[in-house]
Amino acid sequence: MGDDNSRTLIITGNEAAAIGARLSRVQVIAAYPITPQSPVTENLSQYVEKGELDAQYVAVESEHSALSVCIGASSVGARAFTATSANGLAYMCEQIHWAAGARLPLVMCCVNRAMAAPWNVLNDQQDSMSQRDAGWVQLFARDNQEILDLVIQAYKIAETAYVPVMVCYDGYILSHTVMPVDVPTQDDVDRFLPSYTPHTILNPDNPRNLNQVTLADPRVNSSGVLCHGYLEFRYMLEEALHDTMQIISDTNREFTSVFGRNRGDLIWNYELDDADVALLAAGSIATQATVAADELRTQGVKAGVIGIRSYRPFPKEALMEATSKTKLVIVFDKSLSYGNEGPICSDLKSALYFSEMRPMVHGYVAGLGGRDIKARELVEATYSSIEWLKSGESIKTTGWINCQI
Amino acid sequence: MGDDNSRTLIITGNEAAAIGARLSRVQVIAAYPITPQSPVTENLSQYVEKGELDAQYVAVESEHSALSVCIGASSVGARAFTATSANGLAYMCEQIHWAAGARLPLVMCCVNRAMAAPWNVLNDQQDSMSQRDAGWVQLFARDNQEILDLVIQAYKIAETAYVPVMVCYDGYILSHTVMPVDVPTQDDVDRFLPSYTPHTILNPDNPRNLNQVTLADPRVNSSGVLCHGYLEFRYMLEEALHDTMQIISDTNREFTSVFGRNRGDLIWNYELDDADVALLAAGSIATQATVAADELRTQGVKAGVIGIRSYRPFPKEALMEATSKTKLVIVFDKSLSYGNEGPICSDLKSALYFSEMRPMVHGYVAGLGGRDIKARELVEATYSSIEWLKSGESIKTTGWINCQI
Amino acid sequence: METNVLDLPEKEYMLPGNRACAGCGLAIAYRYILKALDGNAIFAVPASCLTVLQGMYPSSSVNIPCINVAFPSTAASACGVAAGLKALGKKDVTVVAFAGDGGTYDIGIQGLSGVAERGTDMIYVCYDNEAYMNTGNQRSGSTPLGATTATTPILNKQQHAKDIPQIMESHNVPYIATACASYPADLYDKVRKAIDKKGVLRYLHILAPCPPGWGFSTKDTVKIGRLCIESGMFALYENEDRN
Amino acid sequence: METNVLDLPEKEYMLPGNRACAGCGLAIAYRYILKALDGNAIFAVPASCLTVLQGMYPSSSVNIPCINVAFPSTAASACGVAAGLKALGKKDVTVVAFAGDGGTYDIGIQGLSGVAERGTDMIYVCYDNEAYMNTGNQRSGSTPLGATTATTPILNKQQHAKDIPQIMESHNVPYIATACASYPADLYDKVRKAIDKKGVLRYLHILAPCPPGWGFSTKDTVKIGRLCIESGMFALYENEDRN
Amino acid sequence: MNVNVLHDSRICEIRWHGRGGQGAITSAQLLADTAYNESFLGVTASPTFGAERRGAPITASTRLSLKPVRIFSQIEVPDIVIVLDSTLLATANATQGLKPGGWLIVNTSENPDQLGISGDFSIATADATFAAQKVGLVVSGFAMVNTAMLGAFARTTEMISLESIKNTFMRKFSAQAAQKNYEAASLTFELTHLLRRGNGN
Amino acid sequence: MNVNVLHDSRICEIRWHGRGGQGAITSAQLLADTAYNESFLGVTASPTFGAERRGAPITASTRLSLKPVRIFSQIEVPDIVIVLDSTLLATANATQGLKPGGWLIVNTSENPDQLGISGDFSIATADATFAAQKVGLVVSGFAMVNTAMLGAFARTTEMISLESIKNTFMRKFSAQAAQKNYEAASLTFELTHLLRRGNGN
Amino acid sequence: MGTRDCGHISAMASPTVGEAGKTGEWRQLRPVINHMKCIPAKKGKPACFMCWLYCPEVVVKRSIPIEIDLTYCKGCGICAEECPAGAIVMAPEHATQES
Amino acid sequence: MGTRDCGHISAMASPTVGEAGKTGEWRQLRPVINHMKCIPAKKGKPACFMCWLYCPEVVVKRSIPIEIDLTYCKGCGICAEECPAGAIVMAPEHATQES
Ligand SMILES: Cc1ncc(C[n+]2csc(CCOP(=O)(O)OP(=O)(O)O)c2C)c(N)n1
Ligand SMILES: Cc1ncc(C[n+]2csc(CCOP(=O)(O)OP(=O)(O)O)c2C)c(N)n1
Ligand code: SF4
Ligand code: SF4
Ligand code: SF4
Ligand code: SF4
Ligand code: SF4
Ligand code: SF4
Ligand SMILES: [Mg+2]
Ligand SMILES: [Mg+2]
Repeated sequence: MGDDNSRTLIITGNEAAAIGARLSRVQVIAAYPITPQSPVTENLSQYVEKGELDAQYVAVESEHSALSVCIGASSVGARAFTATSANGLAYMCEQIHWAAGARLPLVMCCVNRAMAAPWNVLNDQQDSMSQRDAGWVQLFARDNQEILDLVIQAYKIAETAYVPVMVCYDGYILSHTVMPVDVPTQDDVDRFLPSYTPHTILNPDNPRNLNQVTLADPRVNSSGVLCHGYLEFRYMLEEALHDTMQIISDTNREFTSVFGRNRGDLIWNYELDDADVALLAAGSIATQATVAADELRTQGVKAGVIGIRSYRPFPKEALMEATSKTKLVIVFDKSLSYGNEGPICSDLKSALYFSEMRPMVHGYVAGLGGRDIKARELVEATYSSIEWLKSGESIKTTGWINCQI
Repeated sequence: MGDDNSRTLIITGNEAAAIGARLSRVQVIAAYPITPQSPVTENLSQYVEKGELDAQYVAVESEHSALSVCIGASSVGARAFTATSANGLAYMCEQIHWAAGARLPLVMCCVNRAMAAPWNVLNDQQDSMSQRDAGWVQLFARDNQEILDLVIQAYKIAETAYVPVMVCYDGYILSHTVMPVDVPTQDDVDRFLPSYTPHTILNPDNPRNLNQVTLADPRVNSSGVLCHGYLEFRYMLEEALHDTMQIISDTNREFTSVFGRNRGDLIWNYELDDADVALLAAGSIATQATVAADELRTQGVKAGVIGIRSYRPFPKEALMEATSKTKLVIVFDKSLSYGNEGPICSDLKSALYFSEMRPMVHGYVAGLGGRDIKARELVEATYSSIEWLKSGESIKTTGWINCQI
Repeated sequence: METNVLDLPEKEYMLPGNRACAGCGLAIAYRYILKALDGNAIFAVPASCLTVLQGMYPSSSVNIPCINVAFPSTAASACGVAAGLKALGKKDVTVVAFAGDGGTYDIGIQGLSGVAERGTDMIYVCYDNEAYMNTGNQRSGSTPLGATTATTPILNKQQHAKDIPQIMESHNVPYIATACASYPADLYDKVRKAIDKKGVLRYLHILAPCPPGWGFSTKDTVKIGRLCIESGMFALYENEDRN
Repeated sequence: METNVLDLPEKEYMLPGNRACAGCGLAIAYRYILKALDGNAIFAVPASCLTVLQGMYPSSSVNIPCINVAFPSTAASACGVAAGLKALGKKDVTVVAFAGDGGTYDIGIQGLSGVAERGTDMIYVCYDNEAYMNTGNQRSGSTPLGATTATTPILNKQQHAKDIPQIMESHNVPYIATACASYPADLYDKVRKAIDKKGVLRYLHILAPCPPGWGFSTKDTVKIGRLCIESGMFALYENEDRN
Repeated sequence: MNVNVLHDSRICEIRWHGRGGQGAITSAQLLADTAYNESFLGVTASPTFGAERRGAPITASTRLSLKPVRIFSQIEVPDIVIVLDSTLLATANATQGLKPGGWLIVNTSENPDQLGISGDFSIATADATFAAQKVGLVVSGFAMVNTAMLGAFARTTEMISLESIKNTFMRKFSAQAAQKNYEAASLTFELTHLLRRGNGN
Repeated sequence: MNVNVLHDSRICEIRWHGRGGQGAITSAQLLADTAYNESFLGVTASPTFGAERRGAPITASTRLSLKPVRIFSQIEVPDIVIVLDSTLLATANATQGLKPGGWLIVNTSENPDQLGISGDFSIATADATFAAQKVGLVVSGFAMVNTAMLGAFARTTEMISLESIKNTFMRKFSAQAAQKNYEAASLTFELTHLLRRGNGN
Repeated sequence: MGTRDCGHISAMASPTVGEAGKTGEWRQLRPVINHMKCIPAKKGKPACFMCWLYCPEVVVKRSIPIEIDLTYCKGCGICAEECPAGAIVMAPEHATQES
Repeated sequence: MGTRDCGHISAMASPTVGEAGKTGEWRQLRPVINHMKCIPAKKGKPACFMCWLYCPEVVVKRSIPIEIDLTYCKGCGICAEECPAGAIVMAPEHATQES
């Protein structure tokens, strides 16, 4: 596979992710197979063995180790990549927190899959959603083009803010579905993405001890400078996450200027300008929602779509703005914070709590464990929510799409 | 240690937890040491070795295995217990999801500690908060008495709803602080807590295969009955979590009748009836907030406290009711969903989104990594929020208590 | 003396019409292990080809009680079953952990090492098809030097396989036996012996040739296994009564 | 020939005024390991007494680059360091994973077994104080039969310790050596040898007597270590040049 | 041809039936690739999850549209059903949901009317097995018919040309394999028998 | 005695200074236990985190109140500071924050005025080391003074009685150990010298 | 009438023959027994049964004569391969296949 | 003036003597050298240095005469115990202690 011209390939999401990593010139790859992520690692090992990618491929013995290898590699200044799904992501959990706290600009693809038990290898987003607190940027791809683009952008974002970035995409629905993807040239990518400069390098010439025990209170160093306590580090992590909102926008602008493609910023909109009803979701279901919106419009309902590209940082202001003219926002969550509600729905309501034109918000859980979601079902759900809105009842509990219980 | 009379002991939170487990006649204990949880496991191993507790104590080689052992034991009908903190909890993450999906009524104590990196063994609640989505009931103890009570109640709740329960309490602040705890008699506990009846037992006489791969769609069994798809199991898990709201109330009522102690239900209140301002938090900081409320009242501010006892299920209605007369709710989170806001604050705003008398809500992050929190700081934070309320500005970003950056 | 084919019990616990590939070596081995246990066992099975063989809810292709467990948790989950049974005073059931090579050599070795140290009363069976077959033939710690897999596609595997039975020996596991799907009676006898050695950990390692993974015709499964033994690629042995 | 005490290098990389207990065996051992590495190493250290010895932010008690890593991740994190250095073309630095017995025998064995299989170019050092000391002396896989610990308080430990050096031997690790804090020159020489055997995994196992954990007077650390060797409780050996 | 539309974006939905090992997924993808190069801007192809054991029935799908495809759900009402192995006609309920006026394309040596399949759709048959065997596309004794069936698709729907199929093969396979596969597809093209029924055009 | 109140709940806050291995945490807890049985309904005691290596300076705290204690934060302005090892007076800044009118209780053979400590607080001294040695509370050559200092606390504050201390020891220790520890405490009680200063009562 | 009727709260499966369907349909080659060559049939007493021993699908009956349940036999061909008497041959399942 | 001045975004520590403070204060027994008995001092040339070799605190200087940095010496007593010449004794640090 030469890389001389930008060209459109008909490829799966997993191939798009692997190509994205290759074009980003990742230097260390550590991954462990799991359905539906496995083809990512297979593709990458192939690139490395073929000599198409000059990287260390470490075939680790678990996902915990996969992320650990990336942590070690990034700490000495190498650009590191991993990918996983579901139980693999959960098995990494300790290291997910670690990577963020250590401020390492790793990129990981999470090929979204349902969490066990029971076993189910199909798509939902419970896996990455359940890791949303840890201090990673979480980006969701709506199609395979966006997977490739986001992997490349992720390194830029990560290495600017020194926070790890998770690129999430729907298992099977995107990971195993081929569709046209414009693959940029290596030259263009190199132009867009400079090489990685770590904030601290482990280096015998200037010995540093990283991630040491940090006390409750700030402490003076040997030169008399007052250094952070644990809380201040955490404040800085939050500050960095907050800053990534701007960085994500800037990165997208730069990406557009180099590659001529603008797929939206923290969020993307479809037919939203005059919409009374906004369908809001992350990932491939948001793409499907555009079809539902089209259908609703032919039926006289002014519907639009808001797609979440950045779930963390959660784009509160952008969402406030985007929903300011809508009467009703319908949120489709492919996951659930059990004992509460869908995480996107919950975060949205929290974000809009002080909004002047507070739209009604109704959440649905959809597609858990690969349950197929039809555009028509999104249309039906919209009507049902509109009914509720008309009924004047104030509270409506989470709806479930196509639950056959 | 005989167990003949209820008596008050001056004990640490860890001892209270261990005694709670012993009184609950746990049958299998598997735990792995981690600061500040270690004394729980040490106490329990001692009870077992002394013959005070007839249980299998399994000294596992990791937390993942600790929860795995509990999962195995519970699946054959034994009452199982574990405890951990911070990185240990994160290392269990896969099995946290598993236990909930398998509907196993385990009880785990999470002795709340800050997540690494950097290392810090002190208290905050990032560990359990970051596992809030997985389908466990999460109860927070405000003092050592409540730790003991909640462990016993947890088994009742768990075994009624067939969901696992996590009893969370603040590391060091409670785990290592002695205070008076009324220790009930074994007889009373036996009266309150019947032995465990599993929903399915692994048994050669009636071979069943548990947690198998479950498909996206419902499927007919060999007798022609349509059985759940993955989504329906998840719906039932959510239903069960929802039902635990009632079960927690009922359990508390029963507990009160047996032990004569009523420490509140899903939430507890302090001086709330006429309060304009409610301070809301979970765990020991909520106890401290009562002192702040007293102080505020002496200064003419009608303040009260809402303590979260059940964080999952999140008691939306109870909170709507409790905040219905307050003008301002100030939330103190000891954790953060990085890139968004404090989880309790966020969940609260979402819950009150449709509330008629929507109070203003302001969130603070406090106490990360053991940063000491004074009642006076809670008072100051309250004044600062009141200022904001008066200023008429609509949005205020999360405040940080005693950040010295 | 090896049990004669005519004396092997009739009763089957593995059911026809399951999801294993045609010619699956694991299926042959599993069939005889189940015969040897004669229903009086509880299994813990992690993600693997066996998960698939055993079928999808609400139907199971095996007539034994089984708990499917998380991939890294086989030994510990089975240990929990054993502890639970002990706590409940149920003494006669054999607990069997049953994992693939990936679930044993790699992501499962920590738990296995743990039960080996604690001396948990159970049988741990590793069926070895020398790669992660369930996820599509990626390299595992058991994949032999030079083998082509989905993650060693061109240069082939650069390292030797771990020798897990030997590693178990270093753990002083009191009964270790290797077996192969091509020798069902030998396998049957070793399982019977393992059942009898109650109270300690017993480790069984079973070579399970895999037609799609290894790239041979389905008809040759038994022959390939036999060649592995006869050529010395894989050794059948027992290691017992260590301290 | 063992390096003479007069020839041991002067330069110290461990700094005085650190947080180790008085009389800490680990401290003695660490001091000589650092001398042998002479600053040209990158360490990965999990939660353990060494974490404490090395101090708290913003100050460090050692003059070497070190990354503190999650407790179960020592070997893999170090492997990442090695992979990163290789990717960046930095060839002369020695990567050292350095964990306690708990972080090696128990929660760290999976990662260790992984690097052993992959043959990662690094030195893995396990310092063995025979329990989880940092968390208060709970039993580990290294705690010997009969030892009293915080989690085996009355009946004492019922199982034998794992033999990790032997387990490493079963992994065909090309260089394995055992050492003891009471024999600094021997330890120094073994580290030097390990440094020279670049390109493969080298495993060093160091007995590190611990006064508070084992319950002996701080002055007796060296003596206790010596008695362990002289009595045959612990054997000093090297195992090298295996295939 | 027929398309299934939610409204303005006409999408042609194709369901493939085959057996594990027959390459249905590959064909579904090759069709998408070929169509893209025939200026179908919107193409997708995906497998349907199931136990993909050799010999076990599986399905795959391809969507073709002049605009980008924004639908990822499973195909309920296919415009076209392609059956690689005629035994699946009976056992896999291959014609389920097939749109009135749609096409059923079957690899068989029989003529469409010999199949005895009733329904409001047209039928095409082609002996791809013969074609594959003829050009030597045989793996361990079994004819690999999946690529050949692209010829039948081309002939039946006229949505793609043999030329495009050839180009796709040349991009994806070695020169020699491309040639063989092209020969099989083009022979199958020739061997295709069409039986128009219902409102199929 | 003096108490630090936020308002209605009077809390007596006590900070202990000792060295790792001296048992300051145990004493802090024993004091809480004893006070509870003297009808202080609110008692807490906790260690302060730090490297608790033998010999390293550590602190612990006890809170005593007639109502349940609802404050868990670190003590900033102690009513009473108890120092188990007089070397800590200089190095550990033991009197930091000590409330005007509060008490500093030190294990030393010197009299309060010999310590040369100025400040708006009273000072009590007691030779607990002597007492502990006298009754044989010696572990590997070092006197265990922590329990003995409870006697000095009792004598100084009169908040707890020697009798209650004895009861606590009997609940917590073997009969023999209880007796020994009680003897040390009661001897220390006798040996306590008080120097009242500031507004201490 | 929904799935709740199954009464399960967690995935709890029961033993079922043909969980994967009639796996005989997967077959491309069918075992055909020549009872004239089969040892136990010839001897008229239990013997050999290598086909029974090695069948991964549990579809051979250890009877005289032996029987194969073609509903589930996946046609792997092991029985034919391992038969010491050559009493089983694998025949193409469908006319369209080469043998 | 807050902690941001340290310029760190993650916990990154630098080598510092006395990270745990003046650990000499932990001491209960103090090593006292009798240079008259000390081998290198007596021989007037480098020798022995067992005290240097075994000191866990890196506070003994391999010089003639040897020196101990009491600011950090924790008083473990290993040097005294291992000294082949009995040249070091451990003396109580504080008058109140038994020896
Ligand atoms: C934590 C985790 N990581 C990865 C997986 C994905 N996974 C499931 S089965 C499997 C391979 C199993 O290999 P092996 O144990 O050798 O059994 P086989 O499939 O070869 O029979 C993998 C990697 C998982 N389920 N959980
Ligand atoms: C996942 C996880 N579990 C538990 C711990 C708690 N922990 C920290 S250090 C330690 C003990 C270390 O023992 P060992 O490796 O033997 O080193 P030692 O402290 O004895 O020197 C434990 C259990 C942790 N940090 N992370
Ligand atoms: S892949 Fe191999 S081991 Fe797995 S079911 Fe198929 S034949 Fe058996
Ligand atoms: S506990 Fe033992 S190993 Fe740890 S620092 Fe102290 S002496 Fe050293
Ligand atoms: S193996 Fe052949 S000879 Fe033996 S019983 Fe079977 S068919 Fe008959
Ligand atoms: S072909 Fe295979 S499945 Fe069929 S009977 Fe023979 S051995 Fe059994
Ligand atoms: S060990 Fe003793 S004799 Fe040797 S150098 Fe030290 S003090 Fe002198
Ligand atoms: S007493 Fe211990 S720390 Fe001090 S010099 Fe001697 S060996 Fe070193
Ligand atoms: Mg395998
Ligand atoms: Mg240890």
